[in-house]
Amino acid sequence: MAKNSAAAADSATVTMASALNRAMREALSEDSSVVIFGEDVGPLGGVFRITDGLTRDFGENRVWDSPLAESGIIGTAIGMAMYGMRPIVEMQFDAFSYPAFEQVVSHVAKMHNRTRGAVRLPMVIRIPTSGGIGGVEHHSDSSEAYWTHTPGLTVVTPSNPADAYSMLLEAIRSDDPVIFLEPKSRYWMKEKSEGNLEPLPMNRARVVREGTDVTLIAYGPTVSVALETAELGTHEGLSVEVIDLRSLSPFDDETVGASVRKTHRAAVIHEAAQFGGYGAEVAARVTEREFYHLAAPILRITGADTPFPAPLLEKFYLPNPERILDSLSTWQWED
Amino acid sequence: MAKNSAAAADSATVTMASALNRAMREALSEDSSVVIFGEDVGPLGGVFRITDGLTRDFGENRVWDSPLAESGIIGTAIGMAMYGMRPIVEMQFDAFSYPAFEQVVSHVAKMHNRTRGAVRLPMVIRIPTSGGIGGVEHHSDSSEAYWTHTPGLTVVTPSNPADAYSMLLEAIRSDDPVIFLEPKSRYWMKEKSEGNLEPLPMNRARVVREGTDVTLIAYGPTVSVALETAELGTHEGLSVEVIDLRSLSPFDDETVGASVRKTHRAAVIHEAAQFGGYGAEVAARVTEREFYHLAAPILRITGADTPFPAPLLEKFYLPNPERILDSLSTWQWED
Amino acid sequence: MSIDLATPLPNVLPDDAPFRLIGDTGKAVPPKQRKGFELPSIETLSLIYRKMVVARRWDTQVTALTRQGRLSTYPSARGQEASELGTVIAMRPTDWLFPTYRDSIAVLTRGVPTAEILTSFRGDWHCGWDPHEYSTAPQVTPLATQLLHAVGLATAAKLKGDPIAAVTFIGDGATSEGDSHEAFNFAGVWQAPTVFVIQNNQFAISVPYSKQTRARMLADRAVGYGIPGFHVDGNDAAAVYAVVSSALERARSGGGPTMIECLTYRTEPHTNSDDPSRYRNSKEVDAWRAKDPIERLERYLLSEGALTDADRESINAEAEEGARAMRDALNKDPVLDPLELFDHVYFAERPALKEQREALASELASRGSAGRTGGGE
Amino acid sequence: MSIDLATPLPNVLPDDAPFRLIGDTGKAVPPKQRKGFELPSIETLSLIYRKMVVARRWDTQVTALTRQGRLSTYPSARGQEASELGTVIAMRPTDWLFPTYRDSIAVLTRGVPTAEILTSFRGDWHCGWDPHEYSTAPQVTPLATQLLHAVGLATAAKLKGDPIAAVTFIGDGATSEGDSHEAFNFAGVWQAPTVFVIQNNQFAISVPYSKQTRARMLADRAVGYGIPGFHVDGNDAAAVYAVVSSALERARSGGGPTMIECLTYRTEPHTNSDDPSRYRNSKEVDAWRAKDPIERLERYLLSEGALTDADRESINAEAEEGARAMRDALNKDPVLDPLELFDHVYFAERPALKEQREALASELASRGSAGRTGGGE
Ligand SMILES: Cc1ncc(C[n+]2csc(CCOP(=O)(O)OP(=O)(O)O)c2C)c(N)n1
Ligand SMILES: Cc1ncc(C[n+]2csc(CCOP(=O)(O)OP(=O)(O)O)c2C)c(N)n1
Ligand SMILES: [Mg+2]
Ligand SMILES: [Mg+2]
Repeated sequence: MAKNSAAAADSATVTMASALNRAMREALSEDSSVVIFGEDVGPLGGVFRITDGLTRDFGENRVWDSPLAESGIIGTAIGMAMYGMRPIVEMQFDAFSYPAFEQVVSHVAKMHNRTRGAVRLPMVIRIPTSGGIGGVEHHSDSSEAYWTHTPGLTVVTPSNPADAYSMLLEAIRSDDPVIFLEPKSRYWMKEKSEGNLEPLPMNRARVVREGTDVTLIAYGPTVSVALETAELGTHEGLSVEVIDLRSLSPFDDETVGASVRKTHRAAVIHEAAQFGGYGAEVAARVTEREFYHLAAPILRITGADTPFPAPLLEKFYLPNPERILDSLSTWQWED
Repeated sequence: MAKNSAAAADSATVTMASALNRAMREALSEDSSVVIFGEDVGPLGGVFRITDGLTRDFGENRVWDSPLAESGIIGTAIGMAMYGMRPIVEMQFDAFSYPAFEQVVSHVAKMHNRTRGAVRLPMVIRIPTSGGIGGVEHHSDSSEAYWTHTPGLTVVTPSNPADAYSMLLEAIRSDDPVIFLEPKSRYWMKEKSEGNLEPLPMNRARVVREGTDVTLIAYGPTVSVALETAELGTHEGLSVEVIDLRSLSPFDDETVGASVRKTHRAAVIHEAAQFGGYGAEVAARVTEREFYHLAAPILRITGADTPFPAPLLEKFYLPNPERILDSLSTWQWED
Repeated sequence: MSIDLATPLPNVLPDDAPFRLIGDTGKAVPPKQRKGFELPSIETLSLIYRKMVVARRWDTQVTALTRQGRLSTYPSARGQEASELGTVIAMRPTDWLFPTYRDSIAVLTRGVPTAEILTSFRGDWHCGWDPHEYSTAPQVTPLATQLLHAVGLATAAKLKGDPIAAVTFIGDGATSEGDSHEAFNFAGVWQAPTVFVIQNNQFAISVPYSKQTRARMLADRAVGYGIPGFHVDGNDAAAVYAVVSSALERARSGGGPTMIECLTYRTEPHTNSDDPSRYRNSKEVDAWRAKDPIERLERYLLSEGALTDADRESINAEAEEGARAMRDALNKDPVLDPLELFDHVYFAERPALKEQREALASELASRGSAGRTGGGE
Repeated sequence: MSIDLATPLPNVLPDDAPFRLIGDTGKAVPPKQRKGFELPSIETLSLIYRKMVVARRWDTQVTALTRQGRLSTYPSARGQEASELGTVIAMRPTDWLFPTYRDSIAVLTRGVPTAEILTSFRGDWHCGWDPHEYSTAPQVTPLATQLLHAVGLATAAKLKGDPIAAVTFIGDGATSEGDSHEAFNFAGVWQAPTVFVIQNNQFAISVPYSKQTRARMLADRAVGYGIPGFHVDGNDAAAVYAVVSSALERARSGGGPTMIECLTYRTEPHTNSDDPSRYRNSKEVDAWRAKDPIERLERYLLSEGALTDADRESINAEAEEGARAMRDALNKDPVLDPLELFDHVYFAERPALKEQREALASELASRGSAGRTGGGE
């Protein structure tokens, strides 16, 4: 299919979906220990078609459909990784990774530590994450706060095709297990900006737009929302810097700190519920480290503290540029 | 057994274990829809003996041993609650609630919202939580951050026998599902102070010691650590206020805010890993609301960002009074 | 739970061939092959037939409107009407049903109004009806989780002494989830009045049965829980009705749970957004379409002289009326109140949620919205 | 995974009576009752006997030291030696073992040094050995999770073409967990070279089998996954060894997984902190003590003239040596480096963890500690 043959360099013309597909193709080609399995990832190519064509091109012993059981998928991937393979598994949606919670938290995250480093689990858990596509209940959760609170997990999320490609390859090659969150609302967007992205290690945040008045800290699906906000902000005379975190765990204190020391104000934006969300960590740690540089508290503009709503209500739940700008106006800008 | 017949009023002489037992006895006596089941909660009385004697006194159809399957326990409790019962279930340790994560997050938390309030799930999930007893791997986790980030759950944790008694009764009578975290290191401690505790609704925090220089925000097992710190602090001329949160979700903004507006400095103390821990929410929201009253960033003195260590190393992991005092000294006290 | 060990435990396996009362050609099987089950009465079979026709018409209508983009998603149960309705019609109103996303026609047949079923598929809210009103739980998405709810509810009823049973549907794919195992096992040891109806439609989205399990049949699992297991032709409404009825009776009278595997086929895509051409060929689909459950029962009723032209007319009228009700329900603009987002998260009030509610209210007000608004873009 | 459908699927259930090769009184059962299994050679049985005696002595020693409070916990396997060692001795060093907290004597028999086994029970670290060195995974606590790891590892070996199998132990209680179901099912459909050894010791802490499941026997579950299931007398080391050996051979040669239920009994408390008087009477315990697996094999070897005084002497010497090694290991102060807390969380370096490591280092330094310290209070 055309979308798979597009080169990453030529990223202005590719979608995140095809960039991810291409990263997996490359990994399968270069390393025979890479395997892919999960629900519907074989002939169907996954419900989002991210593994499109991989069974056909690499065979059923490299890319295959597993039985329908997420704990089973993660648990067997652990055993495979213990035997030197590099499994990539897909959880169909965040909420359907929850049956595997014990395997992820008690084993994926802890095996390396448990064995004093003797056992490595080089595996990637891909999860199409977040909302914005009008999914019915359980199809729009953002699970990052559960994973990032769990020591032993590395959690990353790309916001554009170029990063999706390079970060997935890096995650597959990593000797640590990686939770790879794919913002499903971005799968089919053709991004404008990523053609000229510098390659960057997956554990670093990226300043995607420079500004001087305020730093918007975003990741995954909210990066484009932050960029829109920045654009809108110019009309109000606001110079907005936007950071794409890329890596949620570890957190890039350096890049974010530098920005905040420049702008003195920051807001973090995510889709997940606010209470105990990832934004709390961002706000707490940046405040801890940069308190005396902050002119105002770090705001969190996030999903509401409610379950993710039904499709027709999601627009009221998700952070949007107007709401973000409104929130910034609650700060005491004058002092 | 003597410890069950002690009255709550006489709480200076009871342990948290017997206070919890007494609350369940009372609930079983007053409401025939209350049932208790879980692993080993029957004739054994639970591995911590919290349900001691209840099967004997109320019969096997009120208090019984279930098969060994946590998702099964939570899932069947949901069905029972839908039919008008008030099940109390026990997860043997935090880490063993993880197999039930999907049932808790996707159903316990969401059923009321899903059905526009038509279905209530009045159930209590008791979890002996946290470390401090030299437990082997998986026996010392603190899972509160997972639950508190999940809209729909109410999460409370007592730190002393009197609260344990009144809060458990209130949780059982509540029409919302409640995660009830019991700090296992406190089960057998005879507290000195609780005889004169005012009854307080379970959703309110309590100022357990007044002070003027700094507010220590603690809950469950760290309340006694904070009180020790306060005592130690007096030798250094530090007047420490200690707050026992009691309710983690909802968070009592009022009580904490009032204290911080008085002391202008606060630290939150918990056992769980710091990154994305509950302390992040406390720091973020209190800073959001009280930024202009704060003289310094809110500190988090917590477990390390590592898996909970083996028994002989836990003392290096857990927050202790010396470490807390040391941390407070990193603040710029002079400005 | 006091455990009763008196009842003998079954340790036999089902036959290879699925149990039938009416064969492919619409002929009843000879009495000696009925394994002690009775052929349902003509009245019952006529009712099932009528409801199957109504259900199919309704399902076809929803599917069509979904294709037009007027619903956010809809998983069709076309071809599974015998399993769905043979089960539901065997139930009493006081028995509880725990359905999945696939089982809308079962929910419809339980008496839930069309508009209330559509609520979730259109995207107004997650569940549109009051489960207590119809003794019918919300249609569940997290696979296999509902089996435990059914076992819990059934156990509660048993403890209270209420003579009801809980029935739950589950797909072949979902039987691979750990929760299904836990539910079968809890039901067995607690002797919960539960009837597990496995609709083995041979696909879990794109994954065929052969990649799902190596079990000869799913009903072979029952023996591992000490409960009776049946392997039934899921396109024979008479067999489904008979086996479910007897399981329900056993359940209500203290005889414990039953596992019933209905062998059927998903002739449609998984949902409207699926593309089955990627994973199966149309010959197989055609072969199963030829085994249509409605036609089979129709042949039987015709051969018994139990389906007159007047009957057909009245059935068609009812079916058209159902389809019309569906279109009407969909034509009404959904009444959506964004502020309702905050109203049902907890039964108790929460100040912090009230704050968030007020924030949204003033946001909506400042945008010139009246607070109430139609949904969609 | 390419699915091979050629192998015929078993659909028979095990007999009521557990399979034996040597009866209670130490007599071999007649050849025609051996169901095609061979009685292991005298050499093999002698080796098993020797290792069982050594294991029990070791287990007794650990238990004693735990009672003295020198270990933080220890779950004894006394009485289960035939299941534990009949299994492990049938394995090759290259086969992988996935043990639980209960199976220390199996780990010991795999060749893991005492000190490395004690690491976790004393509380120095979660696992004391390098799993790759002994093809033996860490002893697992979250019940049933290890079955999936075994299936995954076995599948990886199969994909790589390595002729090894993965063996995993699981208790009766843990078979109620969803993960056990998922593991059996994955193993079946992937034909993973896995041998599941269920040690049905009839209790899960305080919960007896009758409250755990209504299944006649756990081996009845195998048919539901299309895999062979065996119900074996778990106190007959010969039967365990024979059935496990043939399962291993089948697994290594592409014949897929096997489920083996070993019926045995937990004669000791669950762990040192348990109080069995609360939930079972000592008569039952005594009856099972009388069926001691070591004595049974001893009788057989004696009747065959295969256990001389010299043998006994040498076995006892080995057993005492093992107990001594254990005491010695425990008498050495554990070398604990608190800073190691931060060293293995990730393979990659993390600046934030380094910060936390440095904070602890300076805290320790300021307390006058050298950074390295003995543990305990
Ligand atoms: C726990 C969980 N995992 C994955 C999914 C996504 N999903 C929805 S339907 C489906 C297939 C289910 O197949 P089956 O159980 O056979 O039911 P059918 O759709 O055929 O009726 C999958 C994988 C889900 N809903 N829940
Ligand atoms: C998921 C999980 N739930 C609960 C526990 C606590 N627990 C440890 S051992 C045990 C009983 C296990 O019984 P069984 O599987 O029969 O093994 P046995 O101890 O008899 O060898 C329980 C409940 C656990 N370790 N893991
Ligand atoms: Mg199906
Ligand atoms: Mg056991």
